[in-house]
Amino acid sequence: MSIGSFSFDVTASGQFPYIIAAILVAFGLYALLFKRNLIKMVIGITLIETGVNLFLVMVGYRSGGAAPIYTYANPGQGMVLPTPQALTLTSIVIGLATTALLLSFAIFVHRHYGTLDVRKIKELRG
Amino acid sequence: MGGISTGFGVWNPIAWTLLFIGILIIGLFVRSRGNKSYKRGTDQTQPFLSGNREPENPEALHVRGANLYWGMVHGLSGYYKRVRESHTGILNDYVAWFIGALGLVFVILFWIG
Amino acid sequence: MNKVLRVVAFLFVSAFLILAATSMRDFGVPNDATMDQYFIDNTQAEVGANNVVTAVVFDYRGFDTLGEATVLFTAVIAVLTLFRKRKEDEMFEGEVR
Amino acid sequence: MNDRGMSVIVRTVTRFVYGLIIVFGFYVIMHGHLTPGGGFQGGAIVASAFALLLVSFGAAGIKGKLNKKLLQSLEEIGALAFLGLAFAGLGTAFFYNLLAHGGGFFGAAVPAGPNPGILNAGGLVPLMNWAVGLKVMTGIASIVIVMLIGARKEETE
Amino acid sequence: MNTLAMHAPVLLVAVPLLGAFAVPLIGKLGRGVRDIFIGLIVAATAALAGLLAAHYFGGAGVPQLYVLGGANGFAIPLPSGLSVPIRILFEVDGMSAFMGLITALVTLTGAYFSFCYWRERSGGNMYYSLLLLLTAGIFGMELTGDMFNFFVFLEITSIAACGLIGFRVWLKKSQEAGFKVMALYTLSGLFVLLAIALLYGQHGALNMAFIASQIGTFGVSIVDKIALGLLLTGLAMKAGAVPMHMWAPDAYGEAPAPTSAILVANSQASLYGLFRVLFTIFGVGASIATNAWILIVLAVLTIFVGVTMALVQNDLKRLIAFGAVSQIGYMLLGVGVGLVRRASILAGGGSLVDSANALDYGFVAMQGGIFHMLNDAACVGLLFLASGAVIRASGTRDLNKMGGLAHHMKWTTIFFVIGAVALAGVPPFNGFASKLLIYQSAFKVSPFLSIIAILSSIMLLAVFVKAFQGAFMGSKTGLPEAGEARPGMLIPMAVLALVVIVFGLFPGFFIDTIVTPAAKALWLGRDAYIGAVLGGG
Repeated sequence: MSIGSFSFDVTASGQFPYIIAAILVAFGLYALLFKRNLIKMVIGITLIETGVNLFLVMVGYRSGGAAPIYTYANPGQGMVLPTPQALTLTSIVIGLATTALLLSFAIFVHRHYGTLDVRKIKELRG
Repeated sequence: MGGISTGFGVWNPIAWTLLFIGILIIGLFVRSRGNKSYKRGTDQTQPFLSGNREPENPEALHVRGANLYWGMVHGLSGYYKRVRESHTGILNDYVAWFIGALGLVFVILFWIG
Repeated sequence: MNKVLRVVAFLFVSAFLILAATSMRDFGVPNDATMDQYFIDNTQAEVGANNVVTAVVFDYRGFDTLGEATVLFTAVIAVLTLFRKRKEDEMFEGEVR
Repeated sequence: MNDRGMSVIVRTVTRFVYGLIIVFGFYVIMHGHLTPGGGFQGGAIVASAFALLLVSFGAAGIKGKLNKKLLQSLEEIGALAFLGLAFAGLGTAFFYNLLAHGGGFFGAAVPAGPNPGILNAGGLVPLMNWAVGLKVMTGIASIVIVMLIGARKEETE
Repeated sequence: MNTLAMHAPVLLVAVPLLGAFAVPLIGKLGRGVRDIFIGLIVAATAALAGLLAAHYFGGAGVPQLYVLGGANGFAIPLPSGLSVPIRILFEVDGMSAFMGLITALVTLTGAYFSFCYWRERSGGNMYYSLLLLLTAGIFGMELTGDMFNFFVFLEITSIAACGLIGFRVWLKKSQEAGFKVMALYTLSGLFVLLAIALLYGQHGALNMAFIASQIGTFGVSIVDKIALGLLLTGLAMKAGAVPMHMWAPDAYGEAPAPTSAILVANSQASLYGLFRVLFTIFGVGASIATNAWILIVLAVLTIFVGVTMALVQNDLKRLIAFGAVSQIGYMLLGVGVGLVRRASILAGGGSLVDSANALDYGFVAMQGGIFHMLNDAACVGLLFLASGAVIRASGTRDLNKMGGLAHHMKWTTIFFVIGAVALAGVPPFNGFASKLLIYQSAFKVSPFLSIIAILSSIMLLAVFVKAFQGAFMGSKTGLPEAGEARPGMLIPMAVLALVVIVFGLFPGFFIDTIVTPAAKALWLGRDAYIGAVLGGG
């Protein structure tokens, strides 16, 4: 089955999954551009991050492949590419780190300014 | 060893410095030949503030840094108004500039070549 | 930047992201899997681990993992820095609030 | 949720569960080179157990149970251990897996193809799993504790 | 090729990491022990950078590889019968070694300055740990030959930089700057990661040389182009190019003075990444000229807006920060002009080697831009250190509240003047040497560029006259309690001032020894860079 020219067949061809990731990234950009709350902007950043990680792990999919772990693999079955999974693990941990730092910065900004509204946090301008 | 030759000329700091020192020496020599007739401590060596007396508080004479170039900033006020307004401390605007530049780069890369 | 330009930029960037997604190769058929096939084939012989992903993470791309651990360490240090106890008398050198 | 933590049900269930979570996290770390998982994942699981303690007993309830200074020192030790394991192979190259197929410690040869897996294999990989696991569990735990206490101060101020 | 020089690239990253991991434990032994330890670590790092540079610039000039975890030795990045490097490679060419020198210089002076600057502060262990982590990240960005590894080090620098920016938690502005800069850094890092994912999806590898050869073989596809746009914008943003520069003054201005200089080195490292992407990975194909003109437009905007904004600042560090932003534009201008000329030579079928030997204006422009990186690091570092001393002595950052400091701190005044005059490009200091190369060769592309550059340079001098007038001139009674900076703070400044003067008096020597190999590595080193990994070439 297909919408427009994009086929739904997840096991085989088509770019539909990539488009999902791109749309996730676009949602994150929307939150960063139009939301006025610091926490919502952090959520937007995490959305972009999720989209990128999703894209990264989807790039490594090989149709009909199993997880690249020989302990559970059944003989003769192909395996998906292991590198993108490693990269995704790395970028997930990096995302955790950045989110933690951003949120603690948000705590301190709120402690100093008494608000989380971006439009009121503009001491540094000009 | 000191100099560099651009494709257009030569820049040699050592020679420049020697020349500078030479001109300095000549200038000091000319100055030393100058008129010695004025006396220290008299009005001849007092600062002349367009006829006003020198204020006791020397702080009053110090031109603060922010007061420099007010004329130039005033002359460029149109430009400065626009540029300083673009530096709103709002994070959304910063992200917007970033995204706008990204879109512009995409457009240039795909339409021009 | 005013709202209209913002919306335009957002739409442009989203459109180009969609363009990138649609002009990717098909889902599930990698262009060039030489490196990953090498990992899958030689992990048990070279590293001796059954989990290829862990072998990649800790052996073939171990330096990335060091950097990743460093990122986590950095974040921990930074957060502890922000929430540290500090002396009361260290307000000096023009640190106007 | 107040400083005393959450309701008695949650606290009782936590008492039962958090040990099991920690044991499972250690299992994931230990079998990182055989089964899905590894140092990061297992460390995150153990840290989640600490976080569970934190939310159910509150910041005051865990006073004395989780020592922040000890956690930070353990994290630095884990990071140093990881770096040291990376330095260990410097005779050949940085990050050279010098224990793999050494025959001895973690050096057993594994048969090719799908197999149940040998725990005593993988060279430096299991050791790095342990180092990273220690580092991640303590790091995330200290982040959570510090941020919770800071946010609590935020509320009281 | 002795062992230490062989291991130098990875040790440059590993030694600061070791220091950073160990500092919180060693700090428990007391401040003196910790400072000695950090001094040793930083000195060892600088020595390694010098060794690497000496080994490269003294050697044949071929890119030097380091295979991380390579079981089969260093020289063989590829397993037998395979065309893809499977492990992470460090690849050191002239540009990397040059950037390593810059980072080592700035880090050395910044760290030793901090020993006195941060004496009675809390959280010293964390401060030095973050500083060493930032250093390690910058070195990793400059030395790695692997895309994803580059991203990881980019994130390390981002987080460490933001931890340092928000270090003075009692300042509301520093927290605000920390949040903004962290958000923008994370965004740029995510764009870079997305670009890496696109490139991996297209080419199935992460090694820069392999991706470059693939693009050279199959041409630039649509996905590659989008990846190029993402990389270009993200890295230009992290380098602080207008119009993505708004974070830079906040960051440089709010960070502690010694680390502001290291943040400038961080921006230069992402600038290096930008050049690597534009010259090596996307160094062939139809779109080089377009990339080059994008660079030049960014450069002109950066130069002009940076200087004009610096003119109206009343905060000393913010003023210097805008000056530093404008200097990034000069590097972009020089290298952009070089890229334009390189594109035309490639299109005309000319020989890059001959043009480099014949001092073609494009090559001269790249020499100027790359030499200006070093000069900018030295001058801006000197200015930031001097501003830290001034702020510490005067107790304020507002130029309207300062005054008369020249009576109290003579040496700091001299160092500040040297840095300011050199950065503004007044002969015979080093800024003039590099800017002269940029002016003359940019004139060949368009006189407009040279005029903008020269005008902005003059305005920069005016900016520093304002800073000097505000801070140092005036009567003695302005700030009577201010005293001269401690010797521990004066000596790093003196080192940087010495570097400025020496580079200004003997520019030819340094251009011949270190700048020309670095420029050649970008100008014609693409094939060597690829061939060192994939063989042939």
